[in-house]
Amino acid sequence: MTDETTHALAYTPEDLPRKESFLKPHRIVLMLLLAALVVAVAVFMRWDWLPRYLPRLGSGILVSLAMLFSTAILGFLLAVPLGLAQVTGPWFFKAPARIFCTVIRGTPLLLQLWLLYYGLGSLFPQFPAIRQSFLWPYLREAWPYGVAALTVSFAAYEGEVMRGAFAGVPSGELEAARAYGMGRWTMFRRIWLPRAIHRALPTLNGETVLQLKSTPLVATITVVDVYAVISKVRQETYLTYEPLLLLAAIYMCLTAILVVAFRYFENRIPTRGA
Amino acid sequence: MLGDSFINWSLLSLSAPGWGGVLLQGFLSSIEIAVGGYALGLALGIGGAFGKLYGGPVLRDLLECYTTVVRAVPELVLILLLYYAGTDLLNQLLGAIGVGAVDISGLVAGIFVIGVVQGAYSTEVLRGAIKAVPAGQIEAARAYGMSPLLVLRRITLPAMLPYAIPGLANLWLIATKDTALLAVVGFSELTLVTRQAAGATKAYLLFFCAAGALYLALTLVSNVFIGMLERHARRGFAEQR
Amino acid sequence: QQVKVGIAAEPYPPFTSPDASGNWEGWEIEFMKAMCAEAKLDCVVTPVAWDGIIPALTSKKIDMIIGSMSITAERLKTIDFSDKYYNTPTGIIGAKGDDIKPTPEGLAGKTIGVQVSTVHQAYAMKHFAPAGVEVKEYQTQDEANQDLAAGRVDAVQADAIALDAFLKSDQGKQCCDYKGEVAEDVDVIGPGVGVGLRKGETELKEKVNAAIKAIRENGTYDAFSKKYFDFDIYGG
Amino acid sequence: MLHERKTRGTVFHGFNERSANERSRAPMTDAAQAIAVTDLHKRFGPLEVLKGVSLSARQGDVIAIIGGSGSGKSTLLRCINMLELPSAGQISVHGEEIRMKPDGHGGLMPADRKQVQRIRTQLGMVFQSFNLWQHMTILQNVIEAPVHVLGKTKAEAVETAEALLRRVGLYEKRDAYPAFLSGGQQQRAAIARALAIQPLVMLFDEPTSALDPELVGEVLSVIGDLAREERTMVLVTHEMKFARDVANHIVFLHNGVIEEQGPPEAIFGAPKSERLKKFISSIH
Amino acid sequence: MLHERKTRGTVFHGFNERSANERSRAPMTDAAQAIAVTDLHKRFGPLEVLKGVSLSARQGDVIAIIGGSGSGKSTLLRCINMLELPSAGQISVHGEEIRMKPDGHGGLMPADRKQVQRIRTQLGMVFQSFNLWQHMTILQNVIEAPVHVLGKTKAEAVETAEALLRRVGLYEKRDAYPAFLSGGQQQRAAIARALAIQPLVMLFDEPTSALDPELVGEVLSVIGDLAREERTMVLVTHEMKFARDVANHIVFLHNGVIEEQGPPEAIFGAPKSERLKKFISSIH
Ligand SMILES: Nc1ncnc2c1ncn2[C@@H]1O[C@H](COP(=O)(O)OP(=O)(O)OP(=O)(O)O)[C@@H](O)[C@H]1O
Ligand SMILES: Nc1ncnc2c1ncn2[C@@H]1O[C@H](COP(=O)(O)OP(=O)(O)OP(=O)(O)O)[C@@H](O)[C@H]1O
Ligand SMILES: [Mg+2]
Ligand SMILES: [Mg+2]
Repeated sequence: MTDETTHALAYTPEDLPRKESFLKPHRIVLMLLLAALVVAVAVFMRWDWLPRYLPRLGSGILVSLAMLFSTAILGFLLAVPLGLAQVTGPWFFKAPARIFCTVIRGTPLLLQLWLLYYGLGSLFPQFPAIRQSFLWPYLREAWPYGVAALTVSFAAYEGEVMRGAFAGVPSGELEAARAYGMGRWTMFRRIWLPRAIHRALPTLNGETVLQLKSTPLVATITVVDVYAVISKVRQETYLTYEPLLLLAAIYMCLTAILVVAFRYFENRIPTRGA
Repeated sequence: MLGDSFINWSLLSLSAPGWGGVLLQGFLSSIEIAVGGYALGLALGIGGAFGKLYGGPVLRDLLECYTTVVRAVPELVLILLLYYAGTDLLNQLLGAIGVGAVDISGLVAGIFVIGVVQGAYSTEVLRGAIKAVPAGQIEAARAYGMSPLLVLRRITLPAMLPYAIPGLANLWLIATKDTALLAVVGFSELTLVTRQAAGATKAYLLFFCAAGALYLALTLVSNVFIGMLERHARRGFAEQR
Repeated sequence: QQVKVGIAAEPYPPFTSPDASGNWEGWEIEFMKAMCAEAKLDCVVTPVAWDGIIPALTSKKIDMIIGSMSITAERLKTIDFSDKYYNTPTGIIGAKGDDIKPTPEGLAGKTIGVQVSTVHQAYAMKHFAPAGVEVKEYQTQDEANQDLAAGRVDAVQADAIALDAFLKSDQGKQCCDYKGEVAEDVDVIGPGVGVGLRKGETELKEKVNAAIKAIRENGTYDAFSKKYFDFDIYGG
Repeated sequence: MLHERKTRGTVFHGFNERSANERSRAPMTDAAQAIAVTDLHKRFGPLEVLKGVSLSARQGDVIAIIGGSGSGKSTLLRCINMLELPSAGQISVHGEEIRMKPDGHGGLMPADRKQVQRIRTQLGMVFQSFNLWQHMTILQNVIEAPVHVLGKTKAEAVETAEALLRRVGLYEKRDAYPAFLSGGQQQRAAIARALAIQPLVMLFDEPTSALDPELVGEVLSVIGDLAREERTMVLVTHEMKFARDVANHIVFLHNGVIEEQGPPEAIFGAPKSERLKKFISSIH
Repeated sequence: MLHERKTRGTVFHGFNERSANERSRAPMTDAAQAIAVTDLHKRFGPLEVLKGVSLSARQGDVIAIIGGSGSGKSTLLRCINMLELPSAGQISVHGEEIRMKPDGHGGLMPADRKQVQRIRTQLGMVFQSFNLWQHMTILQNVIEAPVHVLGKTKAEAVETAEALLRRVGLYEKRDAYPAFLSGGQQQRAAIARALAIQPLVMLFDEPTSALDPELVGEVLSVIGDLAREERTMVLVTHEMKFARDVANHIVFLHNGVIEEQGPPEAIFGAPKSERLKKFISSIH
C-alpha cells in the first residue's frame, strides 16, 4: 500500500486540526450543534448500564492496547527482514518473502485469524507431544493466535513499506558510506537500516492506526478486548445503539491519542526530505 | 483424522454433498457487495472530494467529520453500527420523506455499509489526487478561457487519474477484503459460508484455505487489470517516476 | 404477508444447519414451515448473527426469531415471545475420562464454554462463575464445541439435544461424553423455547400461538419431530 | 514623466514619448490599443505588491517588463488576464474594459465571468513552467482551447495546430506526451498552444527561466520571430540582451511601481534612476 | 608527451614536465606519490568509457580534470576509490597497489575487500549531490566514519569534527539535520565529513554543479583554502576560472582518453589540441 492510501484509510497527524481554526463562526455553530447532539444522546438514550461495565471496559481497553502494541512491535521486527529480503536477498529469500506479503495482503485478516485459531488450533491437540509440552497452556488460550495473526498481517503490510524504504535510500548515501571505507555490515547497521527506518517512519503512523482498527477482530476468537466487552453489553442489555456509539467514541479517543503521540515524536525526529 | 481434514477434496466438489457450490455462491455475493460498495463509495468519494476542496465551510467541516470518524473507527465497528443503526435510520428517513419504509435486503445493506466506509476513503484518495494536479495545469486552462466546468471535465479529472488510480486500486482490494467483515453480522458472503461449511464438516483447514485461495485469486486477477489501467492512465507520465 | 424469520447464521444441529447446497434444514426449519403453513404466513428464512439477533428484530431486519431462543424474564423486557414450542433440559459435556460433574463444585477450577446470549451463559454466570469456574463465551455453539474438542475448554454447557448431536458426530464421538444435566433454575432457564416477536405485534403473536396449538393438535408436530427425536421434545 | 515616478501611481503612455524607436507607429486609436492597465493595485493580505501601475500597449508593441525578484512583474502579468484578481484599478483589452465589482473583502472580482473567459481567449499566456497538460499529447494540447473554448471543428483546429507546430519546429513531436520532451521543446509547444487561440496579445512570464542554459536559445529564437512579425507581446524576462533586441519598449518595475520606462536604448544605454542603474549593473 | 596523446593509452607524468608552475615540488619518490593510475580501462557493457587513462598525483598536487559531458571524468574519479570497478589497469594509492583479480566477466574485482576499505579511508570523496546521511545531524555525519571505520573514540572524533565544522563555517549548524541546510551548507558539511577521515587525497566530483549559482562561491572558497594549504586534491569541475586559480595541473579528458594536460597557463592560455580549443571556447 502506498503512503497516500494508508493516509486515506487511517487518521494521521497531518489531519489534526490547528488550534486557531476552531474560532471561525460557522465552526462555533457546528460545535454547539454537536454539543447539543451529545447532550441529547446522553439524556435521551439509556446509559444506566455504564457504571456496571466500567471496570470491564477499562480492562478491555487495556487488552486492545496490549494487542496493538505487541503486534505492531513484533510485526515491525519481522517487517525489516521481509523488506530487506525483497530488496537484496537471493531468490530463495526473495521469493518466499514476496509470496508471504502477497498472500497475507491478498486475503482478509478475519479469515487468517479463523484459519489460525479454528484451523491450526484444532490440529494441535491431536499431537500428544504438543499437548504435553510447556507451550500447551499458551496454545490453549486465544490471545496467542490473535497476536500471531495481527503480527503477521502487520509484518506483511509494513514489509512492503520497508521494501520501499530500503530501495528508496538514495544510492548516493550508500556510496558515500562505501567511499569512506565502511564494510558491508557497518554500512547496513549504521546507514542503510537506520535511514530506511527513518524513511518509513511517516508511514508508520498510518499503519499503526490501521492496526488499531484491526484489533477488534480478535474478539471473534474469544479474546476479551474492548469490542468484546461492548458486545457483551449489547447482549445483556439488548440495546442496539448506545453501546456501539460508545465503542466508536472509545476508538476515536484511542486513535486521537495515538495520533497526538505520533505528532509529538514526529516533531522530535525530523523526517523532512526523507 | 489429520488426513481427513487435509485430503478430503470431495468436500469441495461443486454439487452437494460437496460444499464448492455454496462457497462459490458466497464468493459471488462477496464480489457483488464489493462491486456495489466500491461503486457507491466512489460516487460518495467524488462528491466528497469536490465538496472538501471547493465546497462551503459548513459542507467542508461536515465532510471532515465524516472522513475523520470513518478513518478513526474500526471497520468492524462501523459495519455493526451502519448495519443496525444505519439501515434503521435510512428506513426512518425514507419513511419521513413519505416513500415508506422499504425492505432493505441483506445485499443492499451490505453494499450500503461497505459503500459508506469506502466513500470516506475514496474522498481522501480523490482529494489527494486532485490536489496533486499541478496548479499550473489548471491555471493554464483558465488562462485560455475555459469555464470552471470545462476545466473540471477536460483537465482536472483526466489529469488527476494517474494520481488517483493507485489509491483507488488499493481501495478496491480493501473493499473485497472488507466484505469478510459482514460475516460478523451474519451476512452470507464467502467468509461466513466458509465457516458454516467448516463447522458442518469440521474440515476447518481445508475450507479456510480454499476461501483464502479464492480471495487471493480475486486480488491477483484484480492486480492484472489494475496494472493495465495504470499503464494506460500513466502513459503521459512514464518518465517521471 | 411476507414474514422474515430470523435464524442464527451458524450451524446449530439438529435444529438449524445449512446443508451442502446452502439450504437450511433441521427440526426448527420443519417446525417453521409447518407453523407458517398453518398460520398462512409467507415465511422466508433469514440468517442473522446470533449475537445481533434481538437488535435485528427490534430494528425490523427480521420479523420473528425461530432460533431455539428460551423465553426468559430478561428477554421479555425487550421482546415478546409466543407460547413455547419445545423444551429440553440443559446438560454439560466434557472430555472423555475427565472427572467433571455438572455442579459448581464439580467444575471448580475448570473452564466451561457457553454460547453468548443464551440461557446457558446466564446460568453459568450465575451458578458456576462464583464457584471459581472460568466461563468462556463463544459467538456460536459450534465454536464452543470446537474448542472443547481442541482442549481449550474443559466442558461445554448447552441444550442437551444440541450437545447430543455433537456427541454423535465423528469429532464428538472421539473426544467427549455427556456429564449430566445441570440443576433446575426456572428463573434463568425459563419455561422453554418460544418464537421471538416484536413487542406490540399482538396480531402476529396470536396467529403464531394458534398455529403452534393447531400443529400440536393435528399431529403435524409429532410427525416431523419423529424424524429427529425418539422422545417428546415438547416437554412437560 | 520623471516627476511622476516619485508618485505612487506611475502612469505610462509609452507611445507618447517614444520616438527614437526603429518601429514606426500609427497614432493611438482605441482599436489599436491592445492592452490598457490603469492604476492597478494588488495586495496579498498585508503585502501590497502592485502600488498603482499603469501601462498600455498598442497593436504591434513588444513590451518587456524587467525588474528584480519580487518586484511584482509576474503579478502584473497575471492581473492582466485576471489569473490574479486586482485589488483596485482598471484593465481593458482591445478597448473593452473588464467589468469588476467589489468582492466584499476590499478587493475586486469579475462582474461577469463570461466576459473574463472571452477576454482571456484574446490573451495567449505562456508560463515559466510551461504548464502543458500532461495527459494530452502535444497536438491535443494545442487543439484543446480552439476546439473546446472557441468551438472550432477538430479538423480545422488540427490544421492550424499542425501549421503552428511546424513553425515552432515540433511537427514531428505532435503525438508525443509533454513528459517526453525537453524543456525547450515543451516551452515551444506551450507557445504554439498559446498562438492557437489566435490571441490579440501574447503574454510571456519568464519563458526561459525554467530552462537549462543550452535550451534557452531555441525558445528565444521562436519568440524573436514572433516579435519581428509585429505580434503584440508583453514579456517578463531576465534576459536583458534579448529584451533589448526584441522589445520596442522596456518597463522597469521596482517594488510595485514603474521606476522607469522607455525605449531599450534609453533604458540600457542611459538609465536615469539610481535603482535602474544598480539593477542593470547587477545583471551584467 | 604530445605524440602519446594519439595512442589509446595516454600516460601522464605531470611532475616530469611541469616546471613553469608556481609551486616548487620535491623530486618524485614513491612515498610522495599520492595516486598513480596506469592504463585504466572501464567498460559499461558495450560502451568503453575509459580507454586507457594514466595519471598520477604527488603529495600536494591539485589536479583538475576537465572535459565535456560524458567524457568519463566522473567514472575516472570513481574508479580511483573503486566505487566503479575498472575493467583493466592498475591503481595505487600512496604507493600501495590495489590488488585486483578477474571477476569472470571480463572485468576486475578487488582481491581483498579489506584492503579496498582501508585504502578508501585515505581518499576523501566529495560528491556532486553531497550525499549526506539524512538521518544524522551534521556532527553525526562528520564523526560517523572516524568512529565506526577508523575506530576513534567518540570524544576524539567530536573534537576533530567540531574543529572541521568551524573551519567550513558550520559550527552553529552542527546539530541540524542536512535537510534543513542550504545546498552550499550541505556541500561544506560534506567536505568536512570527507576531511574528518584525514585522507591523503581529497577527491571532488563537480562539487558545485548541483548548487544554485549564489551558493557556488561559498563552497569554492572552502576548496580554494584547502588547495592553498597544499592538500592533495583531484577535482572534476566545470568552473574553469576556479580550476585555473587553484589547480597546478589540468587534465583534459575527451572520449575516455586524456587529450591534453599541463599547467593551467598552458591549457587555458595556449591549448594545442583542436578539441581543447573548441572546449575552452564553448565554455566561455
Ligand atoms: N499568491 C500570493 N500570495 C502571497 N504573496 C504573493 C503571491 N504571489 C506573489 N506574492 C508576493 O508578491 C511579490 C511579488 O511577486 P511576483 O511573483 O510578482 O514577483 P516577480 O517580480 O515576478 O519576481 P520573480 O522575478 O522572482 O518572478 C513577492 O513578494 C511574492 O512573495
Ligand atoms: N553505471 C553506468 N552504466 C552505464 N553507463 C554509464 C554508467 N555510468 C556512466 N555511464 C556512461 O559513461 C559515460 C561517461 O560518464 P561520466 O559520468 O563519467 O561522464 P562525465 O564526464 O562525468 O560527464 P558529466 O560532466 O555529465 O558528469 C557516459 O556516456 C555515461 O552514460
Ligand atoms: Mg515572476
Ligand atoms: Mg560527472
